Amino acid sequence: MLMGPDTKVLVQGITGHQGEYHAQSMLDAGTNVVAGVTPGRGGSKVGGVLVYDSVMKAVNATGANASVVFVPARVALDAVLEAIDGGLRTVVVISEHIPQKDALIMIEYGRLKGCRILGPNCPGIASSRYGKMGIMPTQIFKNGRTGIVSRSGTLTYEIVSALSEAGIGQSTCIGIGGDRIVGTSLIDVLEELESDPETENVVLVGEIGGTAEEEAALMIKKRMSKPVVAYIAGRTAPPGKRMGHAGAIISRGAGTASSKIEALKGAGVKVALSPSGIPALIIALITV
Amino acid sequence: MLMGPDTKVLVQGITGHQGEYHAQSMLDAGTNVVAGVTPGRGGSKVGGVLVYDSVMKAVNATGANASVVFVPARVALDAVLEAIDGGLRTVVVISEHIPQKDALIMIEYGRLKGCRILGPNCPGIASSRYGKMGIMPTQIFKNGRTGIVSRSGTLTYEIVSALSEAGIGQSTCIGIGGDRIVGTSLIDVLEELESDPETENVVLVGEIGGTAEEEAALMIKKRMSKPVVAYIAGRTAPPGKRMGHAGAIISRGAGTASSKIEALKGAGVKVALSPSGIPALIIALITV
Amino acid sequence: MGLALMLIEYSGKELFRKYGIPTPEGYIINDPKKIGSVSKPMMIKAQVQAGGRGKAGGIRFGSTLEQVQKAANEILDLKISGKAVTSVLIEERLNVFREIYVSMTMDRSRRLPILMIINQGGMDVESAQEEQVKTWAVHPFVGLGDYIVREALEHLQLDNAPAKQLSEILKQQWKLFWEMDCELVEMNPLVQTAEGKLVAADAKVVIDEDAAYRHPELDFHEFDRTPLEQEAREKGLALVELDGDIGVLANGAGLTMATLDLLSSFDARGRVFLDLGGTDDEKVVEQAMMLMSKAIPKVILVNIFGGITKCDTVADGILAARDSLGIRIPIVVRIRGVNEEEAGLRLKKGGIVAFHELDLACEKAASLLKED
Amino acid sequence: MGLALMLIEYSGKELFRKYGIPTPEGYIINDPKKIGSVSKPMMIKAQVQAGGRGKAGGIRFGSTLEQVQKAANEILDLKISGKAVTSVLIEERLNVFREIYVSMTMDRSRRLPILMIINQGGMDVESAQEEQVKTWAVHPFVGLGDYIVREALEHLQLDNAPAKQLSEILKQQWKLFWEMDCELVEMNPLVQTAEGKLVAADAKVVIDEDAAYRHPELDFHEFDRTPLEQEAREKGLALVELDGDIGVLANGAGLTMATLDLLSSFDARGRVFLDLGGTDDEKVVEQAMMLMSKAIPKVILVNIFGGITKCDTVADGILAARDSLGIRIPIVVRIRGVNEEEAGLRLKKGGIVAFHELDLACEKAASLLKED
Repeated sequence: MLMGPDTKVLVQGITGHQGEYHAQSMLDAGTNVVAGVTPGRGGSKVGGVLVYDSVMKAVNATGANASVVFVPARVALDAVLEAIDGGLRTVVVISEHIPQKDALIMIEYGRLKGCRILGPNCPGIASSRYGKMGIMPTQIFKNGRTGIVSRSGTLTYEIVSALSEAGIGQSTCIGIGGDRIVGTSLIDVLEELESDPETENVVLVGEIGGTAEEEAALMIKKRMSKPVVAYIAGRTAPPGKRMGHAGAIISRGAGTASSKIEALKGAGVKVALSPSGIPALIIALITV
Repeated sequence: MLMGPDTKVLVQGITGHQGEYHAQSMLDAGTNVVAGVTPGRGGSKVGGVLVYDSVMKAVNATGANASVVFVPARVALDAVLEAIDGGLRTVVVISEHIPQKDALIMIEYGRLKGCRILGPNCPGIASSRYGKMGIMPTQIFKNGRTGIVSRSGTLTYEIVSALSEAGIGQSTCIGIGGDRIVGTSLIDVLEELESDPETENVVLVGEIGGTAEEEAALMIKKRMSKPVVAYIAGRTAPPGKRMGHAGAIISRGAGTASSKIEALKGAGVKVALSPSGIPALIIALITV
Repeated sequence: MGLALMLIEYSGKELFRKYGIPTPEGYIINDPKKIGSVSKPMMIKAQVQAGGRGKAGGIRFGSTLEQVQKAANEILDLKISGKAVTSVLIEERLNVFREIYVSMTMDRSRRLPILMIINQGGMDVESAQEEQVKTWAVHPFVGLGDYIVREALEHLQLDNAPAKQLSEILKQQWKLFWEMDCELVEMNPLVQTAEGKLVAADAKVVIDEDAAYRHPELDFHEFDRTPLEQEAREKGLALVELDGDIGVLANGAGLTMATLDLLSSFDARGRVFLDLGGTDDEKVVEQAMMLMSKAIPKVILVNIFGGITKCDTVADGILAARDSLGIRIPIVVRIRGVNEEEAGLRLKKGGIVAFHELDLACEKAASLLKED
Repeated sequence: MGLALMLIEYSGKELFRKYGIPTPEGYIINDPKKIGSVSKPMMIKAQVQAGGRGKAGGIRFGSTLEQVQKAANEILDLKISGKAVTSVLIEERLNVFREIYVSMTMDRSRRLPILMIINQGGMDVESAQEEQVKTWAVHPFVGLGDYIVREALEHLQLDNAPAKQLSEILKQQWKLFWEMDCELVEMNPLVQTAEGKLVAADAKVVIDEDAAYRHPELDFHEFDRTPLEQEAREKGLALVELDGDIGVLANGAGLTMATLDLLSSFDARGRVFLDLGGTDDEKVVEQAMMLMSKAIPKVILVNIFGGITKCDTVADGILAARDSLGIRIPIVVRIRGVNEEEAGLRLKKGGIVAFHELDLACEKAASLLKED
């Protein structure tokens, strides 16, 4: 998975409001946060974490191999390139409003250098064993064996809460981000969950726009042995309107919820009609 | 290795003088040449090989997965990008005088897309089992278990001939090219030869310029279990003069033959003082 | 959030000219009196960011000054997709020999820009056969390769002169697309004139709004948004007007959509999609409520899953907005997450019962509508 | 073959100015009478492509017209590394506060352009401590990142104003390097003046010769080559003049070097390195022999391993050249490969014994030298 026992996390933009808050929250969740980076703020401390002026210095001092990026959109490309050139293997980009061109450059450069980009504009990863990289609220999670992959933020928390309340714990929860161009796709995460020994079954949370869910359905049909259930948001969204972020738009009849739901059903995926319907589908899997 | 039983070779620039001659020679050597590409010449034939207008058409029709490029330097970048985007896994670039910038772009784009570039300005590969991709003269080779990696062309043929005459056959012979920026390094080839079951021992043919031999020596010391012998050309070359191609230059005391020879000896490599000294070193290995 | 800015046709054509892509000669007016002399057949085209311009009568022809003025006058009286036409493009009418479709767009599945060429342009594009459509991914690290141009030319089977012109147009289109942070550059149609020249008869350019700050020279004054949507946008909130009755305020696009979907199970439809985003500022909540009230929904449904957003902050914001704006319509609140108990207490004190279950909150909102 | 073209300092500085990199004000002259009025301290610098210019007296100072003219006259009389100085750069002398070394070069091991900054410039660069030297790989797919600029600035600990200037200089240097197909862009020193400005006091720009066709505007008239080397280059052959006695003509750079190395085992040294390359044209062989004869070696050693190059073609070329040029010195030929028997027969008919073994041929050539 994207987080493991050797993951040493660096927080880029740790001295900002968001960075500081979530660095603390990651520490509280048991994450191995080893350093922060803010140019010009080297030597200071945030929640006990030492801040460095550059990724290179932080890596040299701590052996960090992953990063969570909270810097403003206009400097996000530079921060991610610095992380990639610093030799990090995983970079979780929380920052939103990053130009698509910048997103594309960071993703492809990461690919060239063997660095996985999650996001941009994503809530990150929460792992039952290794803490979290990102902004997911720790308190809603419960240890267990259901993996979650999602294009959405709060909608995912809604579903995680419902699962936890129903007594269904989670192994790993990964939000890939709502932007149209993201570094890690639904399929990428499904592949990881399929091979993750901690995960027994999977919840896929999708929404209108694009064809990622349709592609995921194909992959599930072909290569997933673990059962998958799903929820798709936006059944009632009108065509041509962007529902809040770049990804969520129905255009020329493509990207509709019904197309996605059909494709998933065709791949044997049970689809819930409301977030609160997910736990029952998982329970049905377990009791079969 | 770079050639295998599934290698299906495409010849880009097959209708040129060089392309035509060497396509025939590759066929004669038993290479699985499946198609040629020359824009605007689709439908014609060269030595029984059908010519296509584009790599995509050739790949669709024949399943080609490797290419040998003979096109002029000014269009070589485009030809190699076409090959990479066409999904080929190995591209051997024979063309010389390719601008360094173009070489860098094709190599890095190949890396991004999972396509290995050999060259530019290289003689290619000759395999005892699968024929050849490039311009090495077939008649000098003899089947056997010595692998050869070289930065040079004719010098390599000289050494191969000496080996064959001494009864020492070859498994695979790879010329990485004499330019300063090449897609496949000595180390890359050594790694391949180390893991190649057909290869028992290795001849490294180096020359002045750069530090590729010194880096190879480090790799040999650390990771090679098979014995390596070497010859380094340019012991008497004056500093500051480029001896024929971009790579062969001694500058600021770096890149000298003695530095390379010392490094190789330090890694346990026997170094011959003339090309004709190589067979004796191999025989000594075998009879030890 | 990656919204998009569409340039009006005239601005798109200005960009085309800047990049050396040929367009018909023309000029823009907002007053038909400013139309110059007419010596050849002209097109008169409504400059609005809305689809269906042709069907709505927004594109006309004229060969005399009188005809052109009359057409311009009529177009300036039109509303297209609810939008008043305020300007008109007057340009030479091309002598069309052949129409081609050419576009460059950002493809989310392949995560790369895609060049699309259809061997048939104009209104007929939708009916194009599969073999008429060809696409190529263009990797920004290497740009639009010559080999792609060659394949495009072969697909179109153009004569020598226009072939040369097309290869230049494709290279420049790519440059424009990449340098200007475009999501779409479309020429539909790219016309081959009877004289053998290629000219972009229409220009559709969509810019990535997140990159708009890099292009202050572009004129973004028109958006494909309603005034309220535009106002929300300027306040940093994502609002979409819908044609139902319930105003939905939630945090996160997915959760907001899910709430609207759930309402439909109870036969209720949304009036407003309003994404509060991740904030913990009471003022932002109040501002959202203010925008909400402007949409005049029959019921307001607030659905908050608190994380970054604290539930008590939202509660305070709702109450403050209700009181300051004098909102009389029912407000249904469903609130979960950080500080939810405190939020529940405050809302209760303010006379609003907070739900814990989303399904119940939706049901309540829908039932209030029926009472209405 | 990827040779390199070094621009003279003045041309390099012209490029710098074009890219917005500050240089001292100056002009180039070939006649001291053309020196304008002198109102401040000036530098007078020989414009030659050769190292050791300073030590050879090619860089002087002057504060009056007389001093400057005198210095220019003296420099124009110099030969530096065997090359006559034909032009001189006259430029303002900087008020040096601090010197820095900045270069961008193509690194063959890392296969990427490398930015190098040394916290100490000028003549002292060679003695720089390891911690004064910092390098960064710059990937052309993403360019010179801001983070690299930040690290560079931290390394140099510049004040605010020059720091801002340096970041601009680094960005522009990268642009120049990449756009102009450079192998090297070096500023040694980059001077921080007493007034706090950064100025490139020297400019060394080396262009990849294989890419020179893309830059016809550059003035490449001077090379770091002897006239004979230049003549060979223009004929498409790689020739290097050496200080020994035997002219070596072989095919392939590696084989030619190996032949020269082997000669040294017999205490003989090369006069000429001449790489025939891969050709099967008798005329090219003749041309190579013509160049060889111009170098006036005492013995000619031809070593051909025929593949693309056919042995009989080479034999014919050697004999034709010998006869037409009237070459009297001994020619030793070692020939192997395609059509080697036929070649041996023809050479024998022409009075030349062809060797099969390279070692024997080298021994023979060396022994002929001793007889001489």
